[in-house]
Amino acid sequence: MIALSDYLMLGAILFSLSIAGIFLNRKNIIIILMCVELMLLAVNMNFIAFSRFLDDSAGQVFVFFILTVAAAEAAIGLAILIVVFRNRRTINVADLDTLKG
Amino acid sequence: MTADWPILSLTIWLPIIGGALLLAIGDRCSNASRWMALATAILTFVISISLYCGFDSSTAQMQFVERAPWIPVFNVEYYLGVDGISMPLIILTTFITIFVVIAGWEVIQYKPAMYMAAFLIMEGVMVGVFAALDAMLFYVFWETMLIPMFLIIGIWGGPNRVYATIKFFLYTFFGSVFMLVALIYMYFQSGSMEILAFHELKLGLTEQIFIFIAFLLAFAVKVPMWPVHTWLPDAHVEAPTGGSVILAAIMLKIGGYGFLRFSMPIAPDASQELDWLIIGMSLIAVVYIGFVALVQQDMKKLIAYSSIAHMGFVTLGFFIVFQIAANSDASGGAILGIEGGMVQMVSHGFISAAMFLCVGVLYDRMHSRQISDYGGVIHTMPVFGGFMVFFAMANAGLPGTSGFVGEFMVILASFRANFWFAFLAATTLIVGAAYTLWMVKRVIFGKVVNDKVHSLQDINRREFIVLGSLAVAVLVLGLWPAPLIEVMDASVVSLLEHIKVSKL
Amino acid sequence: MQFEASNLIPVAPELYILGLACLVLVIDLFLDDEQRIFTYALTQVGLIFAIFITLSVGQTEAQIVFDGSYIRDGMSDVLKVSIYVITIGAFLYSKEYLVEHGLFKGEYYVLGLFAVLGMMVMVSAQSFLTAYLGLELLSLSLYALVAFDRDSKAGSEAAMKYFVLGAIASGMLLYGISMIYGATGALNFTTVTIALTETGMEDIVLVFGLVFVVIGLAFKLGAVPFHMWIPDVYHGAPTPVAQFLGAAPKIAAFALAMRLLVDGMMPLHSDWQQMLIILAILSMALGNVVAIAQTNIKRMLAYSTIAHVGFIMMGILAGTPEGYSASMFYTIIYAVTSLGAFGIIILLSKKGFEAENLDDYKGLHERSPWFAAMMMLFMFSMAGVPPTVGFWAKLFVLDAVVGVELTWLALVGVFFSIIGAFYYIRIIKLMYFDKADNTLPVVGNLDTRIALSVNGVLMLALGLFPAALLTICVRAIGG
Amino acid sequence: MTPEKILFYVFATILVLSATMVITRRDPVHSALFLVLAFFTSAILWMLLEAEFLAIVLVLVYVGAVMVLFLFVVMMLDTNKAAVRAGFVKMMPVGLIVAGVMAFEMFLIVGPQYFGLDKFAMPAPHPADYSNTEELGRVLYTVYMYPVEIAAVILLVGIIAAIGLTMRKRPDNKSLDPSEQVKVTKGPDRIRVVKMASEIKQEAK
Repeated sequence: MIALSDYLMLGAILFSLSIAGIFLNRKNIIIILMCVELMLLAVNMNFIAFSRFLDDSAGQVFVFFILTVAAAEAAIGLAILIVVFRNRRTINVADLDTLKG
Repeated sequence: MTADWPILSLTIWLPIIGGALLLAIGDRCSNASRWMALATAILTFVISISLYCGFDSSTAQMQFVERAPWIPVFNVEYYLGVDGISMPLIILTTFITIFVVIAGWEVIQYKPAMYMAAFLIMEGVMVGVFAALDAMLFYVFWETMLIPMFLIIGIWGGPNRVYATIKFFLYTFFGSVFMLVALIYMYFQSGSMEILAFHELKLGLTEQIFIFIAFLLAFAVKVPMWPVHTWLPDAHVEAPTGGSVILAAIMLKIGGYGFLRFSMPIAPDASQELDWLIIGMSLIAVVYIGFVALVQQDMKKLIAYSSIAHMGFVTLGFFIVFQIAANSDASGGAILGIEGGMVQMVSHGFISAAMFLCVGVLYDRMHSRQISDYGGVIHTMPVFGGFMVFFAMANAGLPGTSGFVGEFMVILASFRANFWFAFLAATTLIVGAAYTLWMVKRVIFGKVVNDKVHSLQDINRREFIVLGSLAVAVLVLGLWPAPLIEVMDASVVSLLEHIKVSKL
Repeated sequence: MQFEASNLIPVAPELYILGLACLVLVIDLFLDDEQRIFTYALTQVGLIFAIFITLSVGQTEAQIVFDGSYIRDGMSDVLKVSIYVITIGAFLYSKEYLVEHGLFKGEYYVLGLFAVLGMMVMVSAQSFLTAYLGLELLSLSLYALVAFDRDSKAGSEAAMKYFVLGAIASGMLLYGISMIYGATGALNFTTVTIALTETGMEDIVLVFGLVFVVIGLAFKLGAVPFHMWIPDVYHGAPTPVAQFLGAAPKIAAFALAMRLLVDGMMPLHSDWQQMLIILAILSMALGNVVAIAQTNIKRMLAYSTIAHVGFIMMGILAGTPEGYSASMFYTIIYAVTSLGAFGIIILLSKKGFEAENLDDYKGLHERSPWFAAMMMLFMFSMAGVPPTVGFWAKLFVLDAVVGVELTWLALVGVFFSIIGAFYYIRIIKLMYFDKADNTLPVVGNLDTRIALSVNGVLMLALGLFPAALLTICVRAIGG
Repeated sequence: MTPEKILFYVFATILVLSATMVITRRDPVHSALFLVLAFFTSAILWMLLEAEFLAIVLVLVYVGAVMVLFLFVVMMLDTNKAAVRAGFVKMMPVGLIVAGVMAFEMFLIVGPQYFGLDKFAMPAPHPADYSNTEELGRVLYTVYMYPVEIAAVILLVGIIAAIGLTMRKRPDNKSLDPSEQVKVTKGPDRIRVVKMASEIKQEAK
């Protein structure tokens, strides 16, 4: 039998990987955005596992909403990315240095 | 008639409203604004006189009490009242403000309306500090006082004014916020913000010591006591004449008043425990700062240091009572100490104001405060020279002037405590005479040193009125201090009774 | 669940704002650029009307509808009304700026209204789900608003940073929520609280979830060490957006903290109190110290926000009704004050010139005595000097902290506010004691000037009579 | 080893590996494709958890829409790969340590000690006529009506924001506007009738 802890540990690995990804790819916004998606996937994994083992549908409903929000979020994030690119012709984070104080 | 009128509120709010009106009118008609400021100041003084007339000096109870809820959720009240300790200081405030307004009459050409308004608002707020019986109300007035003074020094001050005013603001702000925490703490112990309730509050020794230190930070900066006095010479030197006068004559007294109203009655056991600290700091102020004053080249700085030394007498007089109580049961010496401190405060209010005004008179003509730029002023300004010499004598504690009374009472009280305290305190009579008279000698007497001095004009009628009134005040208080001592007697006795009882 | 029409009465304000936003969206389509003023007017009138709707559905007792997703109580009513008022003020200040900078577009108001809706959802959230959705609605609108000036490099860059960090914060928050859900089996605050008191679950799992929730919250509030986005966003965003962002969402963030920590996880109070103490001290320390080094006033205000957030958290962590109402008072006052401070920046900024360097404030007193005085009031209020209202805000928070025997924390708080006083009075020094570099008179539209005057005088008026607003806050929390 | 368990471990391994690839690939396109793989494997794992509806939604919405959007943007924005990789190696140890420590600490909490089978027994499988979609659908439109409405507003904000930020009228746009074309009238728009004399008189010689 697969235990709840197996799923949770899988979620924890995904979560840690996404954090590591954010650290490693600090220069590349696109990959950072993907890491955020990965982080949400980890959260969803947790929710669905809990929902199954608690036999409660609320967790799945939450996942449903996370997916919805993430879709809208991705749309806005990519739109902002395009605005940045139009203004600066780059999405390299190291070049985003207008704001220093 | 007096009972029906909210006299304290009038004394507080009349100048504040007058100041606000002046701000609103602005500098469109600067002469009218000057007259309006003067009228407000005089009217306020007249109203405050009725505090003295209606005062019942046989009781230590709070009088002219006004009470109204202010922030009910927090038990904060608009609670005013005076006793024998605060009433003389209120009248001192309203009295001095008149001369500050007159002193700035012609000298201040840059935004005079705002200048006058700042002083009037300041006056109301300072009266509020003395009259507040609710701790939060007190604190609000106490902090608000910083704002006009900050602007007065910063806008109308000398070349180094920005440094001086920010130093002044941060020092005093730093001192007072810890007092705020102490007040909040006591609010939780007593459930009320009344200062009189704090007096009755039972506190353990550790708590008392913490509270005492919090208050000490606030009041010692204000007085100012050595070693937190360094803001004062800077602020004085840079402030315009009126600012220096208010600073020396009134704001310093607020620190002394704070000791009497808060530290001693709220934390009597801690005061007893730590009296060596205050006495030590006072003696250092009296002796060491006196020597520092001796070497000053700048007249204002010299008077500033002399203020610190004189305020050392005040705190010495207050805290010597714990030593006296330890030595014997005779409360006579103790009363002498506190009353001496009080008389010293009022007298120093007159004398320091007059000294700064004298320097102001010279500065307006010569634009220099350096002692070395002067010499032989008496030849060109005989009337002024006379006044200056008189005030210098008073500052040095010449018998017959008010400066003598306070110092003498404090020294007498010190003898009951410890001979060496009295001895050290008494040396200041010599040092004080040395630095003041030496300055006078160099500035007033001797030969006319340069053309500038040669072309000096003697004081005009306006300046004469100012200096003359202060001279009368100094003389009256010096020759006949009884009325002042009488009004405070009952309150001081009751304060002593209170602090003798341990709270432990 | 049976559908009941009476359920809709408590949500009437949300429905109304949603309708208003859609109406503005559609009407704006049919307007030319010259008629854009109509969009603005409709938004403002609509928001004023929202105040009345919220007040008319308000009652004394709390109502929970939609199967525990939504709560209407005293706190939500007061906070919603203050959100409207602050938004109206922000829109009032921003109009002239937007027109001058060619940003006067309908989407600004539509997104603003959706942000307001998001805040309202947060304020009224009674389950983790609604709290999360409200937060996202607010955040998404704000990301877009920060990037609103599409041709500004700084603006788009700020939006990008804000977006990335905001998304990471949401992820953290969600992970925490998932753990709490796993431990308690519920999403709804009422049930979670019951489960937390009864559960035999190991404490460490809850604390583990709580850590992530608090980190997510700290990100959104802008508490150190999760504050990196605040200075950049304040600096890069168009000034009116920074003004809006610095004011109204603070109220929503306060509400979110209250709902999540107090309504949802009060049984874990001793755990989150520890975490908030650390965050509060760090925020006050770093915010106040780093603000001194700033030369850009927007960045300075950003760091000052961080310091103020520390103070807001001090009230919440006390865990008493006094603490909550003190924090609520503080948040509202802070929002109003920062609205005014940014209002001055907007007033002085003209086309092609942003009054964002501290030196631009030199000698303001000569150029405009009245507005210099207003700015002085804002600065003193932020520094917490009486008789301005900022003093009372600080006082009530300190009072609450001392009330739970954390006097040392109160001392730390006042210590850092002394440091804070330095950079606020530096602005006053620049305005009053320094000579102006340019002596152009300050011009502004009548509405901006009136708004600023009212805002400034309010600092003083509330400082002299703080009792009314404080009583409202106390009733909102206690009732 | 039950078949379920084998399935779980196989797909969990694929998931972790593809997630690792996402964060280590040089080319964003590769990363995006590995992310797609990660989503697919997750969907299968969710099937194991009997969350069929969400598994399908994940594939449809995420892979079908969101990831396509990502790929679109990646292709559109031609990024300098060398520049964005700078610092990757330098950050590597820090990143690995952070991730390692974090994963380790999380394992302590979410591991079998608190969430093992003895604490949470595997619930009985749902009967064959159970519909996960129906179950979710029922609560979504009753208990969660309010969140559903908010989610709708969030999507609306997404649309408005994306359009508002990226749509712009280019001055050099050469596209045609059919509505304008249809509107032309026969009269002055299309032909101009020039009045002229029917015959040009020859100059008499």
